[in-house]
This record gives sequence, C-alpha cells and structure tokens, in this order.
Amino acid sequence: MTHDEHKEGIGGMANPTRYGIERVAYWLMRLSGLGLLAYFVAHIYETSNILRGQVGWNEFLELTQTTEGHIFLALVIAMCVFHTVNGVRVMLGHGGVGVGKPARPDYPYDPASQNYRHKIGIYSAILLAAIATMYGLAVMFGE
Amino acid sequence: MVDSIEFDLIICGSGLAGLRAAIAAAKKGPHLKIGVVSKVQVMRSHSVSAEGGTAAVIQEDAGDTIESHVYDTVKGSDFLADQDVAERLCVEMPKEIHQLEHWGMPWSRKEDGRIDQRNFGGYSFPRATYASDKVGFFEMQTLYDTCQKFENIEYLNEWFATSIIHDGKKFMGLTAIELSSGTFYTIKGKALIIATGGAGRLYSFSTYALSSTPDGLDMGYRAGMALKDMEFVQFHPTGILPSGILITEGARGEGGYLLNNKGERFMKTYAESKMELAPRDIVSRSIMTEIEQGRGFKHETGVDCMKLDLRHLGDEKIKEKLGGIREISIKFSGIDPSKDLLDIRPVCHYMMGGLHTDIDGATEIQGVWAAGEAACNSVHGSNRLGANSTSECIVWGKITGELAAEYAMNNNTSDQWPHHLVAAEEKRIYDGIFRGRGDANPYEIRQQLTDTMNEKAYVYKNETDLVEGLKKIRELKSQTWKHVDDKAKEYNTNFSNVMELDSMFRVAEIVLLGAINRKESRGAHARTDYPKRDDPNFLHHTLAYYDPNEPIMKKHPVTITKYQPVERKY
Amino acid sequence: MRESTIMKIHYGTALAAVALVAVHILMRLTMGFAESLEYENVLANYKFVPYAIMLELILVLLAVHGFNGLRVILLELKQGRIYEKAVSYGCLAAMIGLIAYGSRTIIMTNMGLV
Amino acid sequence: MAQVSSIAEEQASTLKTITLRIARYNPEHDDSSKFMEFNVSYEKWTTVLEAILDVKKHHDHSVAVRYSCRQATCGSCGMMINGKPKLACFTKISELNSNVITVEPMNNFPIIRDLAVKFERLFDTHQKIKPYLIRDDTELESDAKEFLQSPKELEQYIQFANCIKCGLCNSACPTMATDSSFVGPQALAQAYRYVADSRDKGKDSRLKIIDESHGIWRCHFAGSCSQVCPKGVDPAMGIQFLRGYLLGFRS
Ligand SMILES: Cc1cc2nc3c(=O)[nH]c(=O)nc-3n(C[C@H](O)[C@H](O)[C@H](O)COP(=O)(O)OP(=O)(O)OC[C@H]3O[C@@H](n4cnc5c(N)ncnc54)[C@H](O)[C@@H]3O)c2cc1C
Ligand code: HEM
Ligand code: SF4
Ligand code: F3S
Ligand code: FES
Repeated sequence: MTHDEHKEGIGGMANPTRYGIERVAYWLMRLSGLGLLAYFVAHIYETSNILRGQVGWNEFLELTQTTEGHIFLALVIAMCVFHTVNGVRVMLGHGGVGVGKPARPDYPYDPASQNYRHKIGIYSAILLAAIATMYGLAVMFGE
Repeated sequence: MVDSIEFDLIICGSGLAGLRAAIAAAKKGPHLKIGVVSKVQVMRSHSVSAEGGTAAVIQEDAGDTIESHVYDTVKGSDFLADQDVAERLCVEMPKEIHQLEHWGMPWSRKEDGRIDQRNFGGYSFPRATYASDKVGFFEMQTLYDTCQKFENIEYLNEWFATSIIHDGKKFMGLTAIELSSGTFYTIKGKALIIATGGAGRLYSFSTYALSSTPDGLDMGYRAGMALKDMEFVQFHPTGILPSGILITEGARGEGGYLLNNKGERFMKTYAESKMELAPRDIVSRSIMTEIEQGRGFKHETGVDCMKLDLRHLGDEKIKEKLGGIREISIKFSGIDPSKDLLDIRPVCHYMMGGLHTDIDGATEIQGVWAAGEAACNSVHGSNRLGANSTSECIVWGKITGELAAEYAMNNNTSDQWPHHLVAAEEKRIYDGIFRGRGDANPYEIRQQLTDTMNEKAYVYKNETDLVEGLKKIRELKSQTWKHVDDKAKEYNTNFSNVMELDSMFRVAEIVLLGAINRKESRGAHARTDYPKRDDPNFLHHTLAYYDPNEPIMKKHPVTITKYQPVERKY
Repeated sequence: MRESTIMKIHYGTALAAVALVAVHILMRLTMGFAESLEYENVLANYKFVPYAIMLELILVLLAVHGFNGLRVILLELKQGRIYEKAVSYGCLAAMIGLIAYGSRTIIMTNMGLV
Repeated sequence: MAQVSSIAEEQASTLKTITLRIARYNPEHDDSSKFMEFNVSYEKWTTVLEAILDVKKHHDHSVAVRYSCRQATCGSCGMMINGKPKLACFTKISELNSNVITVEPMNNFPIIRDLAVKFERLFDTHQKIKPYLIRDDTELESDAKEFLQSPKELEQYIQFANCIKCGLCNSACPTMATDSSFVGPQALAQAYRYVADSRDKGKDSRLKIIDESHGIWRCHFAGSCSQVCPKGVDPAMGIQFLRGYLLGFRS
C-alpha cells in the first residue's frame, strides 16, 4: 500500500531535518503530546495508589523518588512546558493569528506564514521548556 | 482487437481553445459525453505560458471602438486577414472578457474596480486586457477550474493522439496512445475539435513549451485537411537569452525601451510614431537590421542580441505588472530588470498558419472543427498582433464548441467502423516508428532540424537559404532516424518524442515550401530577395494538401470586405 | 460529530487545562515539592472539595484532549474504514476508561473511603 | 544545453561537470528502484531539467520525465532534487552547490515510471473543493458588465491563484506522508483562493466539504508546504485562515 502510493511514510513524516524549525516544532509537538499522554495515564495509575492507604502510597512514591524517576519527571516537565507553550502558538496560528497577510508575492518568494513571530514562539517554547526543566531538576535534586 | 472507448464529442488539445470549447459544448449539450484528449496533463498545456494580454474592446466609454480593433488587426496582418473573420473576433471578444471575469478570472483592475487594459504593439488604443503578466496562466486556470463544474467532461490526461479516422467525408474517431500505460486506443466519436496549438518547437530558439510540436497539425494534414499559410511564422522581438523564454510585449506596453549599442531607441528609425509598439514583424526586422549593421551586442554565449531597458519603470511597477518576467529574468538570466538591461533577440513565437477552416472553424471534413493556434481561419493574415491569439482561442473555442455539440446531438456514430484504417495506423506507428531500426540518434536529428529552421528561415529569408534548408530537412528525413531505444510501454517519452519528430519533417517542409513559393515580403514573411509586398501576385492564402511524395500546393482567396490593402506605416 | 466540533473540544480542553494544570502544579510548588507529596497533604487535598472538583475537571479535560490527540495521530498513520472506526471507538473507550478509573480515586478519597 | 548553445559551441571551454543520479523504476517490470549515474556538463544557467533532458538526448533515451513549459508555469516537472521537492526547470545546477545531484520522483505520489508520477488524486481533491466561483448561476453565465473588484480585493486572493498544481506542497507535507485520504495543502489553498475572492459566495459550502475527518484538521501548521512552493502561494497561510473561519476567529 505505502509502496504503491510511494508515500514517504512515518520516516518522512518524522524527519525534521529537511525543512525549517516549524517542522521540528511539529515533530516535538507530536512526541510531547504522546509522551504526556503516557505520563498522564501513568500518573492516574500512580495516584490511585492512595486508595491503598499510607503504606501503599509511600511504597509507590519511593519508586519515583529515585534519580531515574527525577530525570523522567524532568522530561515530563520539558514536554509539558513545550507542549503547552507551543500549543498556544499553534492554536493562535490555527485561528489565523500571526500568519501574515495575503499579498502579491514577489520573487524570490518568502512565505509570510513562516514568519519571525511563529519562529519566536517556537524558540521560546523550547527555551521555556529548558528553563522549567532546569528549575524542576533543581527542586527535585536540591533537597 | 484494439481497445476502444467512445464519446459524443472529442476535443483534442486542452489549451485555451480546447477548454473553452469543452465548456461551451458542455453547456450546450448537458447530456453529451465529452472527452478532452491531451498529450500533456490537461492544465499543463502550452497556453499557460501566454503572458501579456488578451485583446478586446471593453472601454467604449473611453473612446475605443470595435471598428478600430478590426482595422488594427487587418492592418497588422498586412491585409492578408480575412476581414469578415477579423470582424467576428472583435465583435465577440468583449463578451468573452466579461464571461471569463464571471468565471473567476483575476483580471488586473483599476482603482474603481473595473477591468484594466494595457498598451500592446500595433493597436491604436490600449486594449490588451491583462492579469499581471500571467494572462494565459490565469485564463487556463479559470477555464480548467470552470470545467470542473461539469460532470459530462472527461479528461484523458497524457494521451497522444496519432490519427483521425474518417470515411473520406465524415469523422468517425481518433487513434491515441495512453502514455502512462502505453496502450493504443481508438476513441470513437461523432464530432471532433482539433485544438492542438502551435508548432513553434520546429525552431530551436523558441518561446514555446517543449510540447508545442506539430503532431496535431500533421494529424489533420495526413487526414486530408489543408494546412494554410504555414510560411508565416512570427518572431517575437524579445526572447531573453540564453533560454529563449519570452519577455512579454507588455514590457514595452508598460513603457520599456529597445536600445542598440549606441544607447539609442533605434525604433525611431523604423516606426516613428509607434516606436517600440509597432507590430512584431516590424520590430523584429528592425532588431535584425540593427544587428546586421553592427549596432547590436554580443551575449556571453556568443549570440547577437539587443537590449531591453525597463529600469525607468521602477521596481514597484515591474513587480506589480511584470512580476512573471521579473522572476524569469532574475532566475534564468541572473538579471534584475529594475537594475540592468535585458539581453533579447527575436525568437520563434507564433504560427499564423494552421489547419484550414472557414469562419466557423469548420474544416473540410464533416464533423471536424479546428480552433486556436492549430486552426487557420485567417484572422491574423500574415502577422498576428500581440494579444489577439488568446482572443482567437477563446472566441473560436466557444464557436466550435457550440457547433460541434449541436452536430453531435443531431448525428449518430457511424456503425461502419473502418477497422482497416485503424490497423493501418497501428502498423504505421508500431512497425514504422516504434520498431524502426535506424541508427541515427533521433534527438540529434531533431536538434539539427530545428537548428536548420532557425538558420534558414528566421526573421529575414531568401531563396538560397530556404532551398538549402529544404534540402537539409529532406536529407535528415531520409537518414535512418527512426530509432526508439526505449522498448517499455509505460510512459515512453522516447516513443512520443520520435512521433513528434516524424511530424516535424512534414510540417517543416510545408513551412519552407510555402516560403519559397511566396516571392514577396508580407507581414512576418520577409524576403531579402523580394523586399516588397506584391498584391497582384500574392494577395492569396497558401494551401498545402498531403501527398505521400510531395505536398500539393494551392491558392485560396482572401476575403476583403471594407478595407482595401494600402501600404503599412506606423 | 463534525470534525470541527471535535477539534473545538480539543482546543477548548487544552485551553481550560492550561489554567487548571497551572494551579495543580503551583500547589505542588508553593508547598515545596516533596512535602506536597506526603500522604497527609495529598489526602487533605483530595478531601478539600473544590480541589477535588478541580482534579476531576483536569482528569476529564486531559483525557479528552489526550485521547483525541492520539486518535488524530492514529488516523493519520493508516487509513481504512474498519481501522478508522476501531481507532475512534478505541480512543473513546480508553478515554472513558481512564476517566472512570481516575474518578474512582478522586471520589473514594474525597468521601474518605481509604 | 541552453537553447542557443548549439549556435555557439565554441563556448564549451567554460563548462563544468557534475554527476547526475537519476532514480530509475518501472513498477510494471522492476522490483525496486535503482540509481543510474551520468556525468553532465553545465553552465551557470543550466537547469536540472536541461541536464536530465541532456541525458535523455545523449546517454539514455528511456528516462521517463514529465516536462513542458520549461519556465515554471505549467507545473509538470516537480521532483525530489537532492532530497527536497523542487521544480526541475526552476532549479539551476549552479545554485545547488553540490557535485552530485540526485533526482527522484516526488514523494506521496504513486510512481508511473522513473521520475513521472500519477496526479489523479491531486486532480480529484482539487475538483472536490469546488474550485470555481459559486454564486447565482444567472449572474455567472451572463456576459454583460464585469463584477467590480478593487485592486485591494484582488490582493486578498491573487497569491493563492498563482498555484500551478505542481504538487510539491503535497509531497512535502508530513500529513501527506502517511495519510492518503488527506485533502492536502494544494486543494486547501485553492479552497481559500475562492473563498477569499470578493466575487464568491460559496464559503459555507466549501467549509463544509473540508470539515471532515481527513479534511483541513489534519494540517498541523508544519509549514513545509509553504517552504517548498515555487510560486509563493503560501498554502499554510490560506489553510490557517480557512480554519479561522471554522473556529469562529474570522468571519
Ligand atoms: C510564450 C508565449 C506567450 C504568449 N503570450 C500571448 C499573449 O500574451 N497574448 C496572446 O494573445 N497570445 C499569446 N501567445 C500565443 C498563445 O499563447 C497561443 O497561441 C495559444 O495559447 C494557443 O492555445 P491553443 O489552445 O491553441 O493551444 P495550446 O495551448 O498550445 O495547447 C495545445 C494542446 O494540444 C495538445 N496536443 C498537441 N498535440 C497533441 C496530440 N498529438 N495528441 C493529444 N494532444 C495534443 C497539447 O497537449 C495541448 O493541450 C503566446 C505564446 C507564447 C509561446
Ligand atoms: C495544558 C496545556 C496543553 C495545551 C495548550 C495543549 C494544546 C494542544 C494543541 C493545540 C494540540 C493540537 C496540535 C495540532 O493539531 O498540531 C495538541 C495536541 C495534542 N495534545 Fe495537547 N495540549 C496541552 C496538554 C496536553 C496534555 C497534558 C496531553 C496529554 C495527556 C496532551 C496530549 C496531546 C496529544 C496526544 C496531542 C496530539 C498531538 C498532535 O496532533 O500533534 N496535551 N495539544
Ligand atoms: S501550492 Fe505551490 S507547491 Fe502546491 S501545487 Fe500549488 S504551486 Fe505547487
Ligand atoms: S505542510 Fe502540511 S501540515 Fe499543514 S501547513 Fe502545510 S499542510
Ligand atoms: S516544465 Fe513546466 S513547470 Fe517545469
């Protein structure tokens, strides 16, 4: 099927290198969405341990209070912040905000929708995610 | 058995003429099954390259008149146009501009929201209706998109038509090869419109799309129709170097200058009142004369050229009105027209000739019409004015579309299907061409053929050159060139290229023969050995009929209604 | 449902979640992260009705948003009538399942059933 | 290779050469795609299309490639050039800065043979979004005076009308890479072209068509479509505007 239609497939969908930062953002958005979903499901399960009383809760909590657990949590923070900030950007974009105005295109063409506003949005999502992660790590390991 | 499909009306060719015909027919006969056959994907036809404008009188309130458009056309044609046909063009055209507009055409506008027009060569009023400098492209888009509304139009994308099947009098069908699969088909039908466009790829230096080869013309010619006035080939003054891509006449319409190496606007010597906006034949000859007299330039490829100066128009105006050629010159020649001069040279651009039709576009075979550049209804005579061709395509697209639809509604397909003709065609193509066993490289032969046309039948012609050219073409033809390396069926462009080459020999021959016979200079046909127009002997059209040995050349009278030939002055 | 309605819900849930998740996380941070996770504190949170309602809301919003997001990705990966039906209903079922499971925790804790 | 070069052959001294790798594949006969390599010479303005046609002319007549206008107007010659979707006739060898040029058929289009791909789906989706003015029929079919439209109103859609249906955007879009039912940026941009036309009254009917499970929502504003478009159409912009209507951000 994929071969017949010569579709690029997941590799092509995923490959973030050929096009601009917008494509990287697209890819990170998907990854972080899926990652967060996985964490969310796990988190609901994790919190359900409270039903097992103090002992059960603490047992489970210990499992996460390890270095790996902290790093994992830091990753979640990164994903969460990126996904949220970029999500707001994408939502604005999807509503037609900040994607430029139609105009006569002059050669060499420079698509107005791929503008600095959205690039700044993407870079700030990445930056904020990094800051939040660092802060998170500091809090978790700082105790 | 040969695979077979059937339509009521077949339209061969999907340029402006073909698509306009399809819409007209689909509206006239909502129940007709219409098939649009095209050797390129329908919307990729050569017409997308038309740049500058479409002529029509739509500003009568500002002083333009139909009468003036008719006279400009007839005078531009050097009085070889059939005047009743020219009048029909000019009368029908205003409606078509508005009809296109109503179908979504993005015509450029004036501040008050009305359609704008620009100056073009040979007109006494700025009546080239334009959409930036992508007129043909937007017209094609408008027509193609409008076609999408009709459920009774079917598109045969990338089908190469090879012959017309008829019983000697009446049309019966086509044979064609579906390129993607390589299958040979017969397409039965009641009526046919030939809209296969021009054949400018006979010349190696040409503005045409690479697909503009004479196979459509040749198909009609082999079927027994006459090719008319083929000796009149238009050379556009401004083909950019080195690619030959067109710089629209609109560039001069917007105020561009032609300069020689003395920095002079040399057109003042040749057409004092119209200057750069004289008809194309005159401007092209002027450029060649300047070059011959040593006032030209040498391009870095070694070719002689002239300069086109657009700098004074300013960057903004160029972007607004000439965005397409700006892109072309920056990309293909590395020159920004707002900063530098463009290197230009006359380039093969249009064929006034084509399949002989009457004023309604009907050919000599019952049930077959021809429209657009492939047809010669003699509206352009010996020299077409810029912007009149897209007009012609649209007007006769509509006329033939309606007439052919009406005919198809009132006639039946013939039940006597001539299998032997199909078999003969299959043999001609597959045994004669596909399995041809020559060893000359057909692409090199094609290069030589088109170079020969360029050298021997360019802006200025003479007996010696033409005769040599003819000899060379015949010699090339006799070489064992029929050599299709590619033996696969699927998407065999090697095969279609060789079929195109096959048609080039016959049509090039007619162009040269016509030019040899016409011992005068008229419009685009300029002979250095006969520099004057000779109305007593040559105020007639040329017809060429197919014969396996040598084309049969005949004469055909010119229709003159109101305007007696006078000397052309601009 | 119209795709636009679904996607409006997708965006709506995301926007609403931004605010609520922020509160949820800030709660963690104001208290000090580790402290906030102590059994008593967590339990106290659950028992505080407005907070429990907020948790329930977050649960619903993110489950809807997350599983719809998953549905979107799966729809784009592969096509076919049966597959697409399976993806849609599967995601819906998972969404309901997760909400039910999470709600159980919240309701039971809130009512003091631990 | 440029057309006049035959007139001026003595210029040959300035020629440089590159290796052109062409993907060869005929699904009817071959199991997989293979690359063939050719050395071709070029001048500063030689385009990739000219180089391919040069190979076809002198080395291997059987290369299957679609082309026509050679001036970036007909939309025939889209292909992957060094890994990115581009028009062959609008890409100069000199601007690629590489000694090896690899050409492959466009992604996300079924291969007919070599570099030629099937466009049926693009044509169908284009038709599906009603690419024509929608308005009372008697008005549309009359050939009396024009509908007025100011240059400002024209500017609202003219850039989208520049689409040559080359399909490069569809071949770059990440959704198209896996979703064979997605309408795609080409058709969506055309939907916007007509919606934005002040003469059109078909907005609601077009919005309805694209509002389905493989419609406009499958665009995630990845922007690759706009980055590869050779005509400055900017489909990504048009798509977000359309979605703005659906989300109630615009009216
Ligand atoms: C660069 C350029 C710019 C121009 N600019 C202008 C301008 O500004 N104004 C103006 O009025 N005119 C202009 N012209 C002229 C005008 O564009 C053409 O005359 C006109 O487009 C011809 O249209 P057509 O419909 O007759 O055929 P074309 O558009 O040439 O189409 C021919 C069709 O026939 C099909 N075909 C051919 N052979 C076969 C076959 N064997 N089997 C199946 N199908 C076949 C092709 O696929 C194609 O669809 C220009 C011409 C050129 C070259
Ligand atoms: C709270 C802030 C959040 C915001 C603002 C937000 C926003 C968005 C937006 C706008 C999209 C659509 C992206 C697109 O169509 O390109 C999206 C997709 C998605 N979200 Fe969220 N989201 C948030 C939180 C979450 C959480 C916590 C999860 C996990 C449960 C999640 C899971 C997903 C998934 C799986 C997708 C699909 C990915 C994709 O289509 O690219 N989101 N989100
Ligand atoms: S939008 Fe651009 S890339 Fe897409 S088909 Fe149109 S011209 Fe090609
Ligand atoms: S690349 Fe595809 S995801 Fe959207 S912005 Fe363009 S259609
Ligand atoms: S050949 Fe027409 S776009 Fe390249």
